[in-house]
Amino acid sequence: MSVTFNLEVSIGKLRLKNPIMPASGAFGEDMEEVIDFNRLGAVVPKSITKYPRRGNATPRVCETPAGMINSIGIQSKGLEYYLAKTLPYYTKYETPLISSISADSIDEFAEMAEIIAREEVVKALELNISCPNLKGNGVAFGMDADITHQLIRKVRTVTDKPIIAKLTPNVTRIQDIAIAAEEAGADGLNVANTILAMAIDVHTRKPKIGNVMGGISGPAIKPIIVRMIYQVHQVCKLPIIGCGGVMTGEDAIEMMLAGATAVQVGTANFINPTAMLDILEEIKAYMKTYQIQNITDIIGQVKIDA
Amino acid sequence: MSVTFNLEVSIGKLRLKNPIMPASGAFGEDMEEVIDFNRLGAVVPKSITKYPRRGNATPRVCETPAGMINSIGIQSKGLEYYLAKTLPYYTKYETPLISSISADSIDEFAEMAEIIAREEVVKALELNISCPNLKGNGVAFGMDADITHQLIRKVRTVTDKPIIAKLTPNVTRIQDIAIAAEEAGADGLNVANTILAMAIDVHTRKPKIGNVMGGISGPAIKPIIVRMIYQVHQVCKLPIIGCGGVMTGEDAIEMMLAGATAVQVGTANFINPTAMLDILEEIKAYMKTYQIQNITDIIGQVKIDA
Amino acid sequence: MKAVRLQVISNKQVSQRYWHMVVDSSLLGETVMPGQFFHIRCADEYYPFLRRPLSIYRINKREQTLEFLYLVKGLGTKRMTEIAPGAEVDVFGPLGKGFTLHDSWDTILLLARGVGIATLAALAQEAAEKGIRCVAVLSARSRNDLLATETLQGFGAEVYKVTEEEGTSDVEHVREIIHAIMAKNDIKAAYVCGSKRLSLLLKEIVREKRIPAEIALEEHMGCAMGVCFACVCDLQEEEGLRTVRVCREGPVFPLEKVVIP
Amino acid sequence: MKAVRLQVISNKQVSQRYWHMVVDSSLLGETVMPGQFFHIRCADEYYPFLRRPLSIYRINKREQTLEFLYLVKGLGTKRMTEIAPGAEVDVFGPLGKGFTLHDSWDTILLLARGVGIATLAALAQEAAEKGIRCVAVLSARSRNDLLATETLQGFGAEVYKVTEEEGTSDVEHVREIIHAIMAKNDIKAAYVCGSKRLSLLLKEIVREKRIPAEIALEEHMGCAMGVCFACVCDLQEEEGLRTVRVCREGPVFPLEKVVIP
Ligand SMILES: Cc1cc2nc3c(=O)[nH]c(=O)nc-3n(C[C@H](O)[C@H](O)[C@H](O)COP(=O)(O)OP(=O)(O)OC[C@H]3O[C@@H](n4cnc5c(N)ncnc54)[C@H](O)[C@@H]3O)c2cc1C
Ligand SMILES: Cc1cc2nc3c(=O)[nH]c(=O)nc-3n(C[C@H](O)[C@H](O)[C@H](O)COP(=O)(O)OP(=O)(O)OC[C@H]3O[C@@H](n4cnc5c(N)ncnc54)[C@H](O)[C@@H]3O)c2cc1C
Ligand SMILES: Cc1cc2nc3c(=O)[nH]c(=O)nc-3n(C[C@H](O)[C@H](O)[C@H](O)COP(=O)(O)O)c2cc1C
Ligand SMILES: Cc1cc2nc3c(=O)[nH]c(=O)nc-3n(C[C@H](O)[C@H](O)[C@H](O)COP(=O)(O)O)c2cc1C
Ligand code: FES
Ligand code: FES
Repeated sequence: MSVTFNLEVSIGKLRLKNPIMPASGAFGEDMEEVIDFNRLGAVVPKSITKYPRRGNATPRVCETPAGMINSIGIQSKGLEYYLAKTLPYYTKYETPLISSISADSIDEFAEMAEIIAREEVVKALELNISCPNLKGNGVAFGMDADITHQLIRKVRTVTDKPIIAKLTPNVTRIQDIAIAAEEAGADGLNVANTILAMAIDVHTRKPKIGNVMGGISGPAIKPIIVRMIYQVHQVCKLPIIGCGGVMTGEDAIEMMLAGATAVQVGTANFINPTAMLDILEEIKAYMKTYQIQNITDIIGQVKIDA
Repeated sequence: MSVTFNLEVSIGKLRLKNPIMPASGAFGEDMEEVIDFNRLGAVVPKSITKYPRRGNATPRVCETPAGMINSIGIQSKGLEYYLAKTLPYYTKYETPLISSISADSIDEFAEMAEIIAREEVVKALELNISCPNLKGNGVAFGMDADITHQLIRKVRTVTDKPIIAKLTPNVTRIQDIAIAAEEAGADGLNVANTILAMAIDVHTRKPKIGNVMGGISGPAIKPIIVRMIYQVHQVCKLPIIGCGGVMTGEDAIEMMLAGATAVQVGTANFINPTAMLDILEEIKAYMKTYQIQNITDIIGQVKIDA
Repeated sequence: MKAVRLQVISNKQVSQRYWHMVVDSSLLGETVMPGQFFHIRCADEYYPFLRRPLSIYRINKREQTLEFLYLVKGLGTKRMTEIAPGAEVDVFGPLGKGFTLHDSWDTILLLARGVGIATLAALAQEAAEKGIRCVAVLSARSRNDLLATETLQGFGAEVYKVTEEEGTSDVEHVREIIHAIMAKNDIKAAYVCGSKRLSLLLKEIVREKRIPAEIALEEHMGCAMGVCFACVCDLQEEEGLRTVRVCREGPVFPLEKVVIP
Repeated sequence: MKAVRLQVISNKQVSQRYWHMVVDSSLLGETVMPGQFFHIRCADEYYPFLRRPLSIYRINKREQTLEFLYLVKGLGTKRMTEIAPGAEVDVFGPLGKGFTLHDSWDTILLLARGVGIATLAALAQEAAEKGIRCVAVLSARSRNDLLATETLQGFGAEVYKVTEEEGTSDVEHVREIIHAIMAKNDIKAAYVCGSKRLSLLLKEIVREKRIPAEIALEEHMGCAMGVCFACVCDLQEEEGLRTVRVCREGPVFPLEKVVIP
C-alpha cells in the first residue's frame, strides 16, 4: 500500500512544492555547491537595498548559548547589481524566488518593490520591515502597526505579486502588527526576524559585535518564535512563514502545528550546510510515521485542552 | 601585597554586601540545606499574591535549547500565610530580604505593598509588574508605560522602603517603561522577567506546558536581557538588577558591564544548587585577575568604540 | 541533599530500551531510602539543560554503590547512556520521601508498570532485608522491557508478568491476578508506580480490602528541591484539596489521597 | 566543499596551549591546498553552536590524512580536545583560496605569529615538495608555543625564533632579522599570518623590496561558504575599496591590497 505524501503549500497565489525555504541573509548563490536549489520550496536571496551598502564593523557574528548574534548591516551591492546579476543567476532554477527588500522609507520600499516585482523570475516579495525607518527616529517600521499598515498598503498599490511582511519580534504585541499587515493587503507574514541582543567580552570589556548590538537567531529563540506564530495564527488568517531557530524536521513541524504554512531555515545552514534537505527528509519521515497525506493538514493543529 | 575586594553595592538606600541574589520563584526556604543564605547579597522569596492561588496545570516546566519555559502561575499561599510564616522564617538571617509582590490591580499592589513594607524584616519591595493586569484585558502592567507609572506612583505613596520595578522584556521599547518607573519614583529596576514562549510536542501535538504558554529563562535569553540592561542604563539613572540566564561569574560580570548594579540568579539554581555561591567566587577571582577593588567600578563599563 | 560528582562504575544497556548505571556512592555520605530519587545532570551542556529525576533502583550499603535503571526516552537519558565508566556523573540528592514499610508486615504487593519497576525494586530489596515477602505484578510493553524482573526475583519476590505483546496487560486481567494473589496471600500493604490505569485499579482494590497503599508519582521537575513549584499534584485531605510538591512532600504519597488526573 | 564526518586518527596535546589532530581524509575526495581551511564542528551540541575555522596544517596525500594544529582558546577548541581517536569529526571544506607559489621561485620567506604557524606550515610543506627553500621567522609568546617549528625544520626550512618570554619579539628586532635574511637570501616572495603588527612590518618591507607577498587573514565566521557576509575585510583596489569575504575570496590575499585595520 503506497501512499504519496503531498508537501505542497501556498502563500497567497504562490504555490510551493514544499514548505522549506532559506531565510534571507543565510543563503546565497555560493550554496549551490552544497545543495540542489531545485529541491527547495523557494529561494530567498539576501535582502537588497536600493544603493550599495558597506555593512557594519566586524566582528559581525558571535556565538551565544544555542544561538548566534549577527549584525551584518545589510551589506548589499544595490538594486542595479541585483537586477543585472543576482536575479538572472536564479533563472536557471525552477524554484520560485522570493525577493527580500530592505528600504529606508515607505516610498523607497514602494519604489523598489515596483521595479523588482516587474522581473519575471521574482514570484513574491518579502518586505524586511524589521529594518530601521530612517524617517522615524530609526525605530523599525515593523514596530509600529500604523506604519506597517501604510507601508504594506503603499506597496500593495504597485504590484499584484504576493507580498510577505517579515515582522520583527521586538514588539509588545506582534498580533497587532500582523493584523495591520493583513488589513493593508499583505498575502503572507514571516514570523519573524531576529531578536535584538548584545554580548560583551568580559576580558576586553568590548561588545562581541562590532556594531554593539545585533539580532539573535538559532534554537535559543525558537520557543519565542513558536509562541508568536501561535499568537498570530489565532488572530489572523494570512499564511505564516515561521522563521527562527529551526534546525530539524521536528522544529519545522512544531512551527507548522503552531500555525505556520511554511518554514524558513537560516542559521542552521551554517551548522549543517545540507540542513534544508535534511529537514525535508525528516518531515517526510514524520508524515510517514503519522500517515499524514497532506502537510497542510497539520497547520495550526496544536491540541489545546479546553 | 594584599588587596581587599569590595563587593558592596546599593539599590537606593538598600546596601547589599554583594551583588548576587536569587530571582523570585527560583528560590525558597528549602534551599537552606544547600547554601548559606547569609552569604547572599539579598534573599528574594517567591512572588506573593493577596489570596492563595493554586497555580497552573502541569507540566509547569519544559526544557528548551539552553533554557526552560515555566508557567507556575504564581502558586501562592496568600498574604496571610506570608506574614505569619514566610517572613518570620527569614528573620534568622542577616541578609536583607526583598519581597516580591504580584497583584491583579494597581490598588491591590498598593494595598499589599503597604502591609508588607511595614514588616521589619522586609528591606525592599520588588513589584512583579510582568503579571497580567486583570483590569486591562490581561495585558501585563509592565507592557504599558502609563500604567507602570500609575502603579509605581501609587505604591510610592504607601511606603518609603526601596521599590524595585521588575520589568517585563515582552515590550517594544523597554527604555520607555524604565523611564516611566523612574519618573514615578522607583528606586531600582529589575531587568527583566521571563520572555513569553511556547513549545509543542510534535508527537502528542500538545503544548509542552499545561498552560500552553510560559516564560522562557536561562542562558538562551541572556543576550536579549544584556541588550535590555544596556538600553535601560543608557537612558535611566536607576540602579538595575540584571536577571535572565546568569549561570557563571562571567555572566554576572557581563550584565554589570552592560549597566547592572546587582544580578539575580534563577534557573541556574536548578542546574547547580550552589550556583549563587560559585558565581560569587568567580566574581572575586575576576576582580583579583583584573585588580578591581570595588565591584561598582565595573558597572556600565562596557567599552564602546566611538 | 547535595550535588556531588560520583564516579560511574558501570553503565550498560540491559534491554532494548533500558540502561543500568552503577555509581560509587562512598563520597555521598547520606542515607538513601527506597522511593527517594536523585536529580541527575545527564551531560555537562546547556542542552539537555535541566537535570533528570531518577529513582534509586538499588542501594548497596556494603559496597557503597547506588544503582539506577533508566528508560532511554529523550535527549537527557540518551546523553546519560554516553557517560563512560570511570567518568563522573553529577547527582543531586537523595531527594524526597521514601516508602513506608513496617517491620511487622509479612507480605506486600508491588504493582509496577514500565520503568516504575525501577522505583519499586529498591523497596523489594529493603523488604527482603527486613524479611518481608513481596509479590509483584509487573506490566510492560514487551517481555524485553521486563528484564528487571530478574532483580526482583533475586530478592525472593514472587513475580507475575503481563505485557501488551502477549495481550495480558489489560486492567481486567491485572485485576484478576491481584485478586488471585490476595486470595492466596495476606497482603498487608500495596505499592504502585508507573501507570495511571493501574493506580486507579489498585486504589479501588485497597479501598475494598482496607489495606494501606502508596504510590510513587512522576512529574516534570525544575529544581527538585521544593522551591519552584513545578512538580505539584493534589491530595484529597479532610479539609479539601491540598497541593503538594512531588519532589518534596513526595514522590511517595498515600494512594487513597492522591488525585489521579 | 562539503560537510563530511572524518575519522580522527589522533588528537594530542603538543605543548601547553596547542593541540594537534590527524584525521583520515580518504572519504573527503577533494584536493586540499595550503592556505585553505575547514569549518569544524567541535562538538555535537548547541553550545558551542557555530563551527570553527581551522587552517590545514599538513596534507599527507599518500597516507590520505589531514592535520590540524590548534590553539585551545575558548569553548569550541576546548571541546575539540575532547574528541577521542576513533571518533568522527564533522568537517566542512576545503574552503577558500590557498597561497600562490611559483615553481620558479627558489627561496621564500614565512613570517608567522602564534598559531599562524599552522597556516604557513602547509605552505612550507608544499614548498619543500616543489624544491623551494623556506626561511621562516616564527614569533610567539613563549618557547613552549613554538613547538611547531620542528615540523617546519622537518621540511628543511631555516627557522628564526623570537618570543616575548625572551624579549626578542618586538617589531624592530624582527625587522632586523628579516633584513639580515634578505641580505643573505634572494627572497622571491613572502607570506605572513597571525599578527597585525608583523603584517604591517612585512607590508612595508616588501613594498621597498618590490617582491610579492600574501597574507592569510582571520575573521569571525558564520557560514564559511560565502553567503552570510560575516567575515569581510577591505581590499584597496585601483577603483577604490572593495569589500571581500575572507571565507570565499580569501583567506589568502595579496598583502599590499589588504586594509589592515
Ligand atoms: C521522582 C521520579 C523518579 C523517576 N524515576 C525513574 C527511574 O528510575 N527510571 C526512569 O527511567 N525514569 C524515571 N523517571 C522518569 C524520568 O525522569 C524521565 O523518563 C526522564 O526525565 C526523561 O528524560 P529524557 O531527557 O530522556 O526525555 P525527554 O522527554 O526529552 O525529557 C524532556 C523533559 O521532560 C521531563 N520528563 C519527561 N518525562 C518525564 C517523566 N516521566 N517524569 C518527569 N519528568 C519527565 C524531563 O525531565 C525533561 O525535563 C522518574 C521521574 C520522577 C519524577
Ligand atoms: C581561515 C582561518 C584559519 C584559522 N586557522 C587556525 C588554525 O589553524 N589553528 C588555530 O588554532 N586557529 C586558527 N584560526 C583561529 C580559530 O578559528 C579560532 O582560534 C577559534 O575559532 C577559536 O574558537 P574557540 O571556541 O576556542 O574560542 P572562542 O573565543 O570561545 O570563540 C568564540 C567565537 O569567536 C570565534 N573566534 C574567536 N577567535 C577567532 C579567530 N582568531 N578567528 C576567527 N574566529 C574566531 C570562534 O570561531 C567562535 O565563533 C583560524 C581562523 C580563520 C578565520
Ligand atoms: C547572518 C545573518 C544575516 C541575516 N540577514 C538578513 C537580511 O538581510 N534580511 C532579513 O530579512 N533577515 C536577515 N536575517 C534574519 C534571518 O533571515 C532569520 O530571520 C533569522 O536568522 C532567524 O532564523 P534562524 O534562526 O533560522 O536563523 C539574517 C540572519 C543572519 C543569521
Ligand atoms: C520556575 C520559575 C518561577 C518563577 N516565578 C517567578 C515569580 O513568582 N515572580 C517573578 O517575578 N519572577 C518569577 N520567575 C522569573 C525569575 O525570577 C527570573 O526573572 C527569570 O527566571 C529569569 O532569570 P533566570 O534566567 O536566571 O532564571 C520565575 C522563574 C522560574 C524559572
Ligand atoms: S521541582 Fe521544583 S518544587 Fe518540585
Ligand atoms: S563566513 Fe559567511 S560569508 Fe564568510
